[in-house]
Amino acid sequence: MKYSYFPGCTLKNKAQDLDHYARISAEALGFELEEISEWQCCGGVYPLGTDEIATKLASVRALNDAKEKGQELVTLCSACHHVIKRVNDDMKNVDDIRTRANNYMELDAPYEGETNVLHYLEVLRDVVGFDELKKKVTNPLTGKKIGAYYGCLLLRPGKLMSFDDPENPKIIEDFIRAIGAEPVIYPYRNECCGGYISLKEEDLSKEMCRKIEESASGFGADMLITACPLCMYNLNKNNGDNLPVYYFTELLAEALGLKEEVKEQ
Amino acid sequence: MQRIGVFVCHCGTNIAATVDVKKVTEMALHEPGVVHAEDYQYMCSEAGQELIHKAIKEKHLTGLVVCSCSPRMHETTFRNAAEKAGLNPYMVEIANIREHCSWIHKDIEEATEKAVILMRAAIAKVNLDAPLKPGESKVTKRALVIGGGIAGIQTALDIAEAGYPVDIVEKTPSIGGRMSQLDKTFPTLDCSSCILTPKMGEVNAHPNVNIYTYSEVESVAGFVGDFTVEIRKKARSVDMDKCTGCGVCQEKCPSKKTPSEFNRGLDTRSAIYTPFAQAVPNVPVIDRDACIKFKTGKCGVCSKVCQAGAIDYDQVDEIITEKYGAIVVATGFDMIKLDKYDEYAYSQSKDVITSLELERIMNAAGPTGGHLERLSDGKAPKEMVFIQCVGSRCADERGKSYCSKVCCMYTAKHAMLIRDKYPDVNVTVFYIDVRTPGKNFDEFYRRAVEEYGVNYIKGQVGKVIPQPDGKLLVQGADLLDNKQILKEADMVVLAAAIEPNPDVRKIATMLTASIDTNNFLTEAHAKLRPVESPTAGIFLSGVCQGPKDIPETVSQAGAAAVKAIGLLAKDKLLTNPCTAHSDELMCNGCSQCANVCPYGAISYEDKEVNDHGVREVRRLAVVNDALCQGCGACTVTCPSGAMDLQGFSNRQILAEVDAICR
Amino acid sequence: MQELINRAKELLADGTVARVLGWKAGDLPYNPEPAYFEKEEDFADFVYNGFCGANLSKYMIEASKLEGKTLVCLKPCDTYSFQELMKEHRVDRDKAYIIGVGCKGKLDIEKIKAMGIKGIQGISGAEIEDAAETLTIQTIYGEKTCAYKDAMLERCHVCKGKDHMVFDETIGESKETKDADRFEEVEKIEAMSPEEKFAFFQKELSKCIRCNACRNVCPACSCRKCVFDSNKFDSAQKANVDSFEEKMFHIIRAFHVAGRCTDCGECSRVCPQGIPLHLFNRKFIKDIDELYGEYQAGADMEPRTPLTDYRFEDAEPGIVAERG
Amino acid sequence: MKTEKNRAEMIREISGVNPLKCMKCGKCSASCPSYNEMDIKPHQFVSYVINEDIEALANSTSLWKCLSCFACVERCPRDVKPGKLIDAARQIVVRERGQDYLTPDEIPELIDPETPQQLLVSAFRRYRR
Amino acid sequence: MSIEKNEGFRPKIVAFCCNWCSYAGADLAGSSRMTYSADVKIIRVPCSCRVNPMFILRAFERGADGVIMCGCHPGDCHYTSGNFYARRRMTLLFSMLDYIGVENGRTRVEWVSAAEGAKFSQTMHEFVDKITSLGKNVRLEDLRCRN
Repeated sequence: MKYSYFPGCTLKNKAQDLDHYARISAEALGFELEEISEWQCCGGVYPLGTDEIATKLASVRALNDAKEKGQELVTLCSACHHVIKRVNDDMKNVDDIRTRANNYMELDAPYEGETNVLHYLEVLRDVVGFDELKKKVTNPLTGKKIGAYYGCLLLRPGKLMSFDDPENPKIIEDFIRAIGAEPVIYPYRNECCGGYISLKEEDLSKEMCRKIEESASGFGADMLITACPLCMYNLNKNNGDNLPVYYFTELLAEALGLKEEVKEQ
Repeated sequence: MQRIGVFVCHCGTNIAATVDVKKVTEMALHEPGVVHAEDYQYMCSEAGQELIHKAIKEKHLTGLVVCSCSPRMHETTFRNAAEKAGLNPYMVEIANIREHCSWIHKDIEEATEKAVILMRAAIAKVNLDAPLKPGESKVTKRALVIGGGIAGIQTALDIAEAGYPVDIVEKTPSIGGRMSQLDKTFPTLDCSSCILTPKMGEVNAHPNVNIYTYSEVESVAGFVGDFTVEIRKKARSVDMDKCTGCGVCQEKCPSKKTPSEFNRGLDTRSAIYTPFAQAVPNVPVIDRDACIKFKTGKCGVCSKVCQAGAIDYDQVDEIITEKYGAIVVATGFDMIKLDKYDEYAYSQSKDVITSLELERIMNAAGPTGGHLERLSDGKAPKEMVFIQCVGSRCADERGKSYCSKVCCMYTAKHAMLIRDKYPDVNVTVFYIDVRTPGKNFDEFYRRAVEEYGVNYIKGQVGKVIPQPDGKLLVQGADLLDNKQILKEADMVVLAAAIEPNPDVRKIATMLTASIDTNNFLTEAHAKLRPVESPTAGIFLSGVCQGPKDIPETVSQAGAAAVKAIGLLAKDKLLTNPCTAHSDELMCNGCSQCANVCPYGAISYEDKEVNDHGVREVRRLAVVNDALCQGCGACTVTCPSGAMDLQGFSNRQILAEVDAICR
Repeated sequence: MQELINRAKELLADGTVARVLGWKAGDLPYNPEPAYFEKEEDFADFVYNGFCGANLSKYMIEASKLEGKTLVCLKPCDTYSFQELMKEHRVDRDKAYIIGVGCKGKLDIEKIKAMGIKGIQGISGAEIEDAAETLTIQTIYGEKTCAYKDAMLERCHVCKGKDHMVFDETIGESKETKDADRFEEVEKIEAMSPEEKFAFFQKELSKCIRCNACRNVCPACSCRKCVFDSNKFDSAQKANVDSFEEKMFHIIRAFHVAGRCTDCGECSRVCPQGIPLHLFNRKFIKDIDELYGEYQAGADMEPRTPLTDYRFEDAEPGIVAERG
Repeated sequence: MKTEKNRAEMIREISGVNPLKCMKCGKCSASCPSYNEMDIKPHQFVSYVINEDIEALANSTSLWKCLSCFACVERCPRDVKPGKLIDAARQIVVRERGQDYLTPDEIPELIDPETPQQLLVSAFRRYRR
Repeated sequence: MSIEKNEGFRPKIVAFCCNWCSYAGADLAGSSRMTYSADVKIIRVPCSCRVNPMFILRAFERGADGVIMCGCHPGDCHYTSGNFYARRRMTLLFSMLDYIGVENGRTRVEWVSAAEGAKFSQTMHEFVDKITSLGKNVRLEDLRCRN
C-alpha cells in the first residue's frame, strides 16, 4: 500500500528524525509513504474565516496531488492533519469555497474533496490494525507507563475530524498497548497545551502544561507521547526533566527495533 | 352547470390584513358557475354560517367555496353548515388563504393575487364535485393500551371503569414503568411506589382489564373502530397460572451476573427474575440469554426448586390476534445515552451518575439499600454537584432540541432530599435556567434554596475532571459572578435529557401515526386535539407525545381514555366517502391496482357488461368501500384511468392544475 | 416451415385447435401479415420467414374470447409478451395452443432499402430453414446481396435469448443473434447535454403523426380504452398540435408500460416515421434495472412489477439530479 | 470607516455563526483554558456581537489569548461556537488596521534553538494577516 | 447562479402536498409565520401516491415552471406504503424528463412531516430559487396555453 505523504514543516526541519522513524516503521509494517512533490506548508492553523481562500490553497494542492495519483493522503503532524482534513471537508461540502478555490487553482479537473485524509495513527489502527502491530513488535516497551497526550487538533471539532471520541479518545492508548506499554488515562489529555501562544505568552502556556503534567503524573504516568510537534515542544520546554515527552513515531520505531538503525543513518 | 357560492372570510385581521378580501370576493363573480360571492368577518361563527345557510336557500346553490383557514381546521364546520341547509356536504371546497397565504406573505398585492388563484382552483374543483354519501363501519368495543407505565395504567383504568374491556401490552415483565423506579415525587415528596403500587394492583384486579406483560405489538391492520392487532407474547418460561410468586427460584438461580435493568445496571439480577419486589404480575421470567440451562443445557435449578412446577423451558412465543376499536399509545420514555457527552466523564468515573441512577441509589430497595454513597469506593459524599440540561436544549445532533421539562423539578427534589437526610453534604446545582411552571413548583424550588441551602450557580459545566485521589474536579462557569469555577466534588449527577422510548418509531409506523423529528408522536392539533393522533382511532397518553411530569401524564391519560371511550360508545362510524371507484367499461381487469392497494380493498369479479352494444363477460375490479381508505395508489397504477378517486378525481385535480397555471 | 404447417394442419384436423394464428404472404415479398387459418386450404398462403417480425401475442386477447383453442406461433421474444399478458389476465392460457417457433433474427426492410436496394421483386435467404448468411435480392435493377445480419431489426441485435418462456411445443431451431449492448443508444443520449437531448427528441418526435400504430401494436398497451381516448383526463387527443403533446403522449405511453414492457421492439418496427420509440421504453427499463434490480417483464408470473412494488431503501427521486 | 453594524455583520459572515442561537449557558466560558487571561469572556463575546459593540471587542486582549483549541467549538450546545466569533473579530482587526500583534523584529528574542517551525507558522497566521 | 439574469421573472410553481403530512406541514409553516414565495400554489391530495405523472406533465403543459411533490417521510405514510409507490413513479418520471432534455431541477420530491413547518418553508425557498435561476419553462410548455 502506497500513500501520499505530507510531512509538514517541523518534521521536515527541526524534527527530521521523527519523520525518519515514521517512514522506516511504515516500511516494516508494510506500507509506504510517498512524499508529495513540492508540498507547501499547510499554514499551521485552519483559517476559521469562511471567506479565506488563499490560506487554504496549499492544502488543496496537496490534496489534488494525492487525488491525481489515486492515493490516500497521510499526515503525521496533528496540525497538518487538522488543516488538511478541514480544508478537504470545505472542498467537499462548501460550494463557495470549492468554486473559488478551483478558480484560483486552474486544475485539469476541479478538485471536489475526493481525497481521503488519514492520520498516521489511523493507518495503524484501521489499515495495519493494532493487533497486527503488536505481533510485529520485537522490542516491547514492557513496564513503561505512558500517558497519551492528544491536545486539541487531532480530536476537535469531533464531527469534522471524526477521528475518535473527542472527550474520551482511545486510539493512542490502544497504540500504547500495542507497543507493549501500559497506557495511563488522565483527564487533561485533551486539554490545550497553549499552542502557538507560547511564543508570546510563555507563562500562560507554562501553566497549562503544568496542569497537564501534574494530572498525568498524578495518575502514574512516567512519560507522555504526542502526535503534535508543537505540543511536544511546549510540554518539553515547560516541564523540566521529570516527565519526558516523546513523539509517537519514536516509540513506534523503538518497539519495532528500528530506532538504532535510524540513529546510525 | 353548478350554481356556486363563494364565501371569503376575513378571519378578523388574520386574512384581511394581508389579503384584499373585497377584491377576492369581486373576482369570484367572474368565475364560471359562480352565482354568489360575499365576505364576512368570521365565516366560521354562527353568524357566518347563517350567511351561508341563507345564500344556499335563496340562490339555490349547488356548491360552495369557502376562502378561509386550512381545511384541516374548518372543513368539517362548513360541510356541516352546508348539510344543514340541505346541500350535500361534499359539495364544499376550501381555499386555504390563511395558512397558505395571508400568514406567510407580506405584500398585499401578491397575497391577494395568490388568494384569487387559490380560490379559482377551489371553484374549478367544485364545478366537478359530485354529491357523496358516507358509508358506515362497525366499532369493536374493546381498547388496546400500548405501554404499562403510569400513563397506560391510568388510561386502562379509566376505560375499564366506563365499562369497556381493555388490554394492556407491556414489553417488560411487569407493569409500572419509569414511575416504579422513582424514589420520591415532586412537589409533595411522597413516595412513588406508595402511590403507584395500589394502582398497579387495581388495574391488575379489574375485571375489564387484561394485561399482557413481556409482550409486544407485532402488527396492526385495519382502521378506526376495527383494528386487528397481533400481539407477541414472549415465552416467559414460567407458567403464569402455576407460579405462586414465592421467589425461591430467583434466590437459587446460579446465574446472577446480569446487570439489573430496573436498577439501571448499578447492580445485578439473576437469570430468572421479577424486575422488582412489587412487580405485577408477580411472576418471574427467564432471561434466556443469561440462563445457564438455555445456554449450555445443564442446570435446571429453578425447575428443581419450584414447588409449584411452574418452570417451563419449552414455552414458545405465542401470537395473539385481537380486534380493537381504539388504540392508546403510552410508550413513555428513556434517558438519552451519554456516550456523546464524555466531557462530563460519565464513562470514566463511577461517581458520575444520571438522575435516574440517583433515584435508585436513594431508594431503600436500590443497589445501596437507600444509602447515599459513592459507587467507586462506597464512601459517603461530602460535596455533590448537579449538572442540568445534559443533552436537552441542544442545537446540534449530540442532544435534543427540546427542554426535558422534568429535570429542574427533580433536581430540586434530589437536592432537598439529600440536604434533609445528610445535612453535612453540600449540594451545588449548575443550571442554565430554572424552569418551574406548575402548581406549587416554584415554591418547591425556592424551599430548596431558602430552607435547605442548596447552592444554585447559573452557568454550565465545561468539564468534569477525575482526580488521582478519586475526587472529581468540576470546571464550570458562574455567569453572574463572571468567574470560571473549579469545584471539587465527590459525586456528580447529570440531569440527562429524556427521549421517547426507542420502540415508538416502530409502533408509530405500524399504526401509521405521525411522529415528529424527535420521535414524539404528533397530536392532531397542538391546542384543540392534544391527545389524539391525526390517524383516527389512535390516542396519545403520557411522554410519548412530549415531555411531561406525573400529574400531567395522569391528566393526559384520563383525557386519552375519554376520547377512546367516546369512540367506543358509538355503534357505527361514518366512513370517508372519498373512495376509489372503477369504471366498468374501461377496466382491463389487469390486477395492477390490487397489487398496490394497502388495504386489500380491491377484488375482481367476472361480470357481464354492455360496451356500446357489445355484451361480454369481463374480469373487473371492484372496490370495497368499507375497506378503501382513499389513498389513490390504484388510480395512478391503472393505465387506462378506469380507477378514479371520488372527491379527488383526475379531472378535478387537473382542473385545479389548470386554474393555478392559468 | 413445412414442419410447422404440417403440425398446424394436424392439430386443426384432430380438433385440438379451432384456428391457427400465423402469418400469410403479403402483396410484396417482404410484408407478410398476421392471419387466421381455419381450413386446410388456407395454408397455401401461410409463411414463416425472416420478415415475420410481428408479435402475435396481442392478437390472443381477442382470440381468447373466441370459441375453442387458437394455435399461435410465437417467437422466443413474443412469449415474454404473452406471459406478461397472462399475468395481467388479458389472455387465457387455456384458450391458446402455443407453438414456440424458432427464430434466427428478423429482418428490417427499411435497412435493406437504406442500403440503396430498391425495386425489390423477390428475396431469398430469408426462409427460416436457410442456413445462408446472405440475402439474395432480386430487383428490377438486377440481383443484389447483403449480409443477413446487416438487415436485421435492431431488437434482434440485442436479443433476449433463444428460450421460449411459455409454449406447448416448439418447432425449429433458434439462433443467437445478440451482438450489441441493449443500452448503448440510451447511454449515448444520457451522456448528452440537456440542450442536445432536447434537440434530439424534438427532432425525432416532431415526425410523429399520431397514427397510434405504436400504441396499437404494443402488447402491453392493451387497454380497452386508452387514456388518450378518454374523457377522464381531459386528455383525449387525435393529433398532436404542438411539440409538447408529442412528448406528453410518448412519455405517458412509455410510463404506462414501464415495468410491463418486454422490450419486444414492435413500437419502433411499426412506426411509419421511423421514430426510435423503443428508446423511451428502454430508458425506463435501464432505470428500473439500475435502481430496483434487474427485471425482465414477462420472464415470470410474479404479480408485482417494479412499479407496483417497493423497498424501504429505494433511491430518492433526487438521484436523477445527483447522477447528473 | 465601517459602522459598528457593518463590522458586526462582517463578523457574522466570516464566522458563519448566528449569535442569536446562544442561550447563554456559559459552557464556552466553563471550558475555556484561557478564561482567566481574557478581559471579555467567551460567552460575553456573543452578546457584544449581538449588541454590535465591535470596537470593544477590537480592543480586547481576549483576541490574542484565544488558543483556537476548539474546546468551546466542540462543547457549545447551541452551535454558536464563540471561538469562531473570536477568530472573526481577530481577522477584522488585522484586516482593518494592518495591526500585527507580532512583528518579524520581535522574533529573534522570542525563539530558542528548539522552537519548531510550526510554532512560528501558526503564530504568524494567527497574529498577522 | 444567474439570478440577476431572470430579474423580475415570477415562476409558476405547483406543489402537490399529501393531506396528512406535507399539507399539515405547510399549515404549520403558515401558523408559525414562516414565509416563502407566493409563487408556490399548493394542491391538496390525499397521498403522494395520488399524484399521477399526467398531473405533472399537465402543469408544465399549462405553463408551470416547476412542480414539487411533498409527502410523508418514507415509512410514515398515513396509508402505510403510498409514498413508496410515489417515490418509484417520480424517480422514473424525473429521470425521463432529464433524458428528454428538460432542465434538471424543474421537478422535485421532498418528504415533509406534519411537524416540519420550517422544512416546508425552507424547501419552498430553495425550490423557488432554483426555478427562478432556471427561468421560464419553455421545453415542456404548450404554447397554446400561454396567456
